[in-house]
Amino acid sequence: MQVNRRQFFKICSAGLGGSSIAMLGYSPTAALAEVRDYKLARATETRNMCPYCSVSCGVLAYSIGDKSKNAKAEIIHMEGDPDNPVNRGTLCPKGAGLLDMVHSPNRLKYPEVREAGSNEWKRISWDEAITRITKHMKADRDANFIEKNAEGTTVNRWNTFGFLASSAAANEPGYLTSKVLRGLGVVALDTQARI
Amino acid sequence: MIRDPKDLQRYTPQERANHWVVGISFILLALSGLAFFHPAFYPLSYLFGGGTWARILHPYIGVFMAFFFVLMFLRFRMLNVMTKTDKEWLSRVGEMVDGDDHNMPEQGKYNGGQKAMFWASVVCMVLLLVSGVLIWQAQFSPPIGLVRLGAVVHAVAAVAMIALILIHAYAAIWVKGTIRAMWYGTVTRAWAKQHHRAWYREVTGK
Amino acid sequence: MTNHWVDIKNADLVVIMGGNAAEAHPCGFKWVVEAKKERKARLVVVDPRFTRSAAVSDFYAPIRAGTDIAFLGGVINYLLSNDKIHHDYVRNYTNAAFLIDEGFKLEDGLFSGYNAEKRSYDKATWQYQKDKEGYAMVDETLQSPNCVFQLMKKHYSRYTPELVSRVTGTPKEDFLKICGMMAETAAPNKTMTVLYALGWTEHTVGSQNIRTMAMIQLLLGNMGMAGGGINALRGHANVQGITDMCLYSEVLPGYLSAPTDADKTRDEYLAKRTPKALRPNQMNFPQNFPKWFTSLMKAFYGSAATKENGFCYDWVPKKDGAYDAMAIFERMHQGKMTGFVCQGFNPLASLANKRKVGDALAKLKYLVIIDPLATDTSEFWKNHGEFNDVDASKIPTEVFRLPANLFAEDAGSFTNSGRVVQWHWKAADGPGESKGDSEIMAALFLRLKEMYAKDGGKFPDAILNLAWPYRIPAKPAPEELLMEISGKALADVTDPKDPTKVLVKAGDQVPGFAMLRDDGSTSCGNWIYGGSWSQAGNLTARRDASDPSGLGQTLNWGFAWPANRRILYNRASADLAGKPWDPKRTVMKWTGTAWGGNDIPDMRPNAAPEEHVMPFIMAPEGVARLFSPIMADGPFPEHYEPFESPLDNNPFHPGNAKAKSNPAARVFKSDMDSFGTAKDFPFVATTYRLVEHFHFWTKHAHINAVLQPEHFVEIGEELAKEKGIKAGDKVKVRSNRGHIKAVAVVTKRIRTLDVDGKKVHTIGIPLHFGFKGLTKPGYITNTLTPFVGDANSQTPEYKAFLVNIEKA
Amino acid sequence: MALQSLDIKQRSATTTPAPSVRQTTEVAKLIDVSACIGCKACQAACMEWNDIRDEVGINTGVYDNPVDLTAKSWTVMRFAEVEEGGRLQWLIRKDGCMHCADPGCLKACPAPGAIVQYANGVVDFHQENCIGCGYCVTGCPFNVPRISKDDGKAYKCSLCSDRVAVGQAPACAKACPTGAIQYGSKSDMKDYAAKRIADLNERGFAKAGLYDPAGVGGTHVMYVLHHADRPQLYNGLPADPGISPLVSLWKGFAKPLASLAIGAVALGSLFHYVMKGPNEVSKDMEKEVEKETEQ
Repeated sequence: MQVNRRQFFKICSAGLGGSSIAMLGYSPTAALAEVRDYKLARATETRNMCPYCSVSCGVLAYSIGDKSKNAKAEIIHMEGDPDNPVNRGTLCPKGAGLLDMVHSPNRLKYPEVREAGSNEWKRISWDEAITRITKHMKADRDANFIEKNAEGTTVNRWNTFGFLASSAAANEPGYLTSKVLRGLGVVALDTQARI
Repeated sequence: MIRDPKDLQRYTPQERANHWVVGISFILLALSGLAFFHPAFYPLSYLFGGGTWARILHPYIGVFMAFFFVLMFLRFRMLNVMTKTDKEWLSRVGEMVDGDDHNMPEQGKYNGGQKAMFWASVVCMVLLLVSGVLIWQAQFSPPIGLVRLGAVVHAVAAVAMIALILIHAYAAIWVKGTIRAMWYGTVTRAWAKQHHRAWYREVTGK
Repeated sequence: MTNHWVDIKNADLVVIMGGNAAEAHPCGFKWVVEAKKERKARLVVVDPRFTRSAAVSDFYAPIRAGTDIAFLGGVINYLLSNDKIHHDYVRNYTNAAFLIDEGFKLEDGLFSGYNAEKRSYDKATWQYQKDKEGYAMVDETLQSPNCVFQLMKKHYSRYTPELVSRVTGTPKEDFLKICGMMAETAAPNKTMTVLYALGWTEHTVGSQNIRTMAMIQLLLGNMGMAGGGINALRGHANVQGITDMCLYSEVLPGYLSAPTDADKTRDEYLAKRTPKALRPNQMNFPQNFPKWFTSLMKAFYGSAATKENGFCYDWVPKKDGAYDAMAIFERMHQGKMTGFVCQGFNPLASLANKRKVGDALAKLKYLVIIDPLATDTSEFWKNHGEFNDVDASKIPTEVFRLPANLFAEDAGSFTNSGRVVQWHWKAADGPGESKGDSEIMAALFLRLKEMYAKDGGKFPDAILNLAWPYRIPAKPAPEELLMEISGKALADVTDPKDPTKVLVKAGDQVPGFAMLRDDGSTSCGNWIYGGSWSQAGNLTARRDASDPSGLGQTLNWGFAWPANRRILYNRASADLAGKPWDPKRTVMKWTGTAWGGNDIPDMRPNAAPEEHVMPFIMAPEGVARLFSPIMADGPFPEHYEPFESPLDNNPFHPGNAKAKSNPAARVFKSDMDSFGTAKDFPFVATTYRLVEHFHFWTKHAHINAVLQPEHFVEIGEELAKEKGIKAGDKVKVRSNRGHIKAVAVVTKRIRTLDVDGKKVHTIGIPLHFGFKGLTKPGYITNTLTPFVGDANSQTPEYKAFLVNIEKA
Repeated sequence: MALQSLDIKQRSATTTPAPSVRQTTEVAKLIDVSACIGCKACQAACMEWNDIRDEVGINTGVYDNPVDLTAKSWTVMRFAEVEEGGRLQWLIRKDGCMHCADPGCLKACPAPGAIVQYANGVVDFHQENCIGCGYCVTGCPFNVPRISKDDGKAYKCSLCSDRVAVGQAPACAKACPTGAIQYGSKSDMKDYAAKRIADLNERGFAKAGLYDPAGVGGTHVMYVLHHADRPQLYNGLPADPGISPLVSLWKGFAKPLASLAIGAVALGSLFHYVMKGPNEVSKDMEKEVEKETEQ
């Protein structure tokens, strides 16, 4: 009979004992309510601009590292620039998702070529890419450049080569593109702006 | 092992094992369940490796217990059919609690109280199982209204069940010579004759 | 934009038509909401679909795609017949009083001078009557039957509310309500602003759509006003800047019309482009063309451009025809092109008739893609199942793909739709081996230069002598380039009135285009950007957002071309005497000695009101044109049906098949049989952007792919019922040029319209999807669109064509 | 680690009061539905700032995407096309946590400190304390919390507590291009709402009003509705939300009562034993049986 009673108490107190032990310090202290650390506290801020529509919202790009020599800047967040008079810190769903554009898995990372009839991309070096492209261009230009038209007017055009220019490039590369193409004699030239 | 051949076999080893599987499960469930029920009991969850473990384990233990409870139910259901005598016993349970069992009617293997306990447990267990499934977020996602109802039913049924089991355990302690029946299966003849005379007669033929 | 984004907040009425600012330009649209909140402005939206702009509008009216001129012509008729115009403004600041050649007429839908063979007009009868001195003659009373005002009145008297409603499908009462709202802004102190975009330009009557509204704004006196103007909301971040840099065949940087075969000599070329004033005392600003062009040649060719060689005039390639994108692809399709470069451009997805574009690309010897992303075009040769069903082994084009940096990976300036040029800084390197656009152009150019120097070749002069003054030749810095664009003095620039007075020292940056000279003493890559990098430094990088006028002008933020002017034609915001029409919103006023106010005057600063120098200084007339002889398809806009129309004829000219669609629109002969008819394709389709995506870029960005994951088409409930289509069903949409499959969105937002006695259903097709990207692989919407262009701009008609639809 | 960046008003499963002497400003987000274009900039900004990226879904025939809140989409736009008097209205509502003053989630939560209500009104989930039971889901009158399939923890809008803690507006509010989402002190937001409502009244929306439901003690995300009399029009916004009576019963009344009941049974048993003594087999009976067996 005595055994039975002891047994019972053992069973019943197991829970209580356990919990008491837990409360005496075997359990971790209940975590204090702490908000997530503000992730930009030590990020580097760069003033930039959304590349999508023509509102050209000011954005602040935040990158890890302080742009010191050994720290590779990686953009971790973008939000609206509150100083910009047009967007005043706001962004649309496209702008608010810019980070995923910068880090899109579909970004091109190195030059590639797809040979005639091939079903594959092949990685090539920049040097090879520029060499092969300019060889094509020079052969094309030398073969098809028109110095004078039928009436004998100097026209200096190369119209077997065409160029569609980006509307997302900045003004400076845009101007340079214009300058280079006119220099080459290109007339088949258009931009996204038309359509 | 039967040390005293005169003792009476009350439970087979299978029955005892079944009971304790359910019993241990229930204790674990009660401890982990209480942890979710009231902040004062939350530290009980550390017995299981923390709140998350308690949350993960509780429903599995519940299903495990339910399975063995069904076996137990099948074993004992016929023995727990209520009779007129049981009802009379129950009507006079006050005298029993008061410590005066002299005038209690003669009882079979189980008295009215035990039978009532059995059926109450069955009801609670069904409620717990069904409501438990409803609130098992990791596995099921029923309509939110049902989940809310489930949560209340689970809590109420669990509290009732805990109370029942406390009474069940206390009764076993209070009535000396009882617990051994669930430990090693036998009771003394005197115990049997005192508490379950009809059963005593039945097994001894006296 | 004649005005700018923030200025929208100054409007009393905002009209969004031919665009969907809330979706395509949400952050600019905030100023519409601001006007509503702070000025109690009303917003009106007219669109074939109940768009997200309409969701917050005060009044929405549906319209059949491609009938905007009918609608707006009806508004003109309403304004004129109810005398709801700003009389002083119209009389003084427009060519309403100008007398037109007596031979001018519109006959059965065709203006005088039409040549059906060439599909173009001889504009001889569209000219002003001129006096002995060559000035245009006017009738100040506006009574002469040949004056613009009376001609206009007559022209639009046909646009009755009944006919407008019959053509556009807009309920008459809705149309009249909008007329009434617009008419209220004829009051001098009330303004309406108009926000439009590609919903107007992408039609065969695109330019005329815009002109019609511009005429309304002139009649109401809303041009040059704060909260007024006619505002093109452009598509890409720097589409304005790239347009200004003129990466087009027909213009050189600064919109300098490029030479054609007809411009045999420099003198002939300049003479044709340097107009004479059409009225006395007018500024006639284009008279400075020779200064701008010569300065550009100095920027291109440096010391090689001399007076002796005509500043290298002959080195500039001359154009022998059209070379717009559609024309280029037509040539390519004919096998006339060898090589092609797509720089940040995805023509397979964004040009009309994808099949033709794909076939054309397959005829190239080499194709170069310069892009930050793996575009659909870069894989035009690759089989992407049903979405791009081609056989790579049969496509001989050699394709190169060069990785370019994105905005955050380079410094430079972007020009927004409001012409404000703003600088941005580099935040990080691009991924892998990607390079900036300038660096890539430099790499190609320098290698070619090296090859021509070494091996010679055709006409190497322009290549070998192209000015390349950059410190690191392989990496022209954006700062160096902007300085070159802004311009500098090569020799001391002196005051023409006092040659001893040096205005700009040799070597200094010019303070503005007024300092440019045609003698080779100045160099300027783009005259309209003149002064953006002055001796004071990079003005585009200015970040002082102070706004003392409260009008949102922020004159010290960035730099607005021209001359940091924020509102164009701002002289027109004041009356003849120089008193602002609305003193509460003063943009410009005559202070007694000079023009002042809250902007840079669009006027000679000391031109006293008595001198009668009129506000539209870029026009030789000095005033704005209600009648415009320079348009290709008529001096007054006239309604023509889209090339693919659900109607059998043009209800304005039911008897003349030639006048059904724009008789001067540009169509290639080979495309004539690519059009479908209402018999086979009974439904009107229109294509557009969604707010969640940007063009064909953001399908590569995870966040945006989550927000709008899959290609869909929108149809009204009535059509859905008719075709047994439920929301979420896959449907097949066919045009005569191909088909696409997409999910059906069934909506109350697209209404079935009653047009000319029949029911017209509209199908809306967003354009953002394709076979490359993080969104679900899909068809390219432009598989469906027709290859036909606007008469003036050659922009394809993406916005109104015919399709059929069925459950897939 | 700083003790706490924001003063705490209540924390889940905690019976003692939080320090409450300091008085701080209550903040709120006001969603002006009449200015909302449904552009989903808030959704994008939320994903971006909070470093959550939901799976790319499918189009189900509507503009709503993602179609519902998830553990990785803490806010979604819900679109409703309502036609009244022949004029169409496209009612677009930004759905997400309302940050109730009387948060049902917190009430239901059994894990101490997993849900915290800051003194400024923000109701925040702390996933490190979350045990993933899902009780918050049952507690929420707005059906907002979601249990992640990845880690089994509950997630929802935090009102960008990390931004708010350093004095910045939540990412969605900052991004909102049309200013449909405003952020500031709750009293300022109510003033702003009053101005907007007056404007809407003037434009013919006689029943325009503020949605700040009293049933949950008011919220820290409020709506300006054109039809405040019929919030259900906005894709089922509850007209009179409150914590479910079942949840109140379960987590309010039942909790102490049931604990007491269990305690009473245990103590009752103990005292019964003490007072009545054990129920032993009587000596007589033992003898009687001994006699019987010997026979």
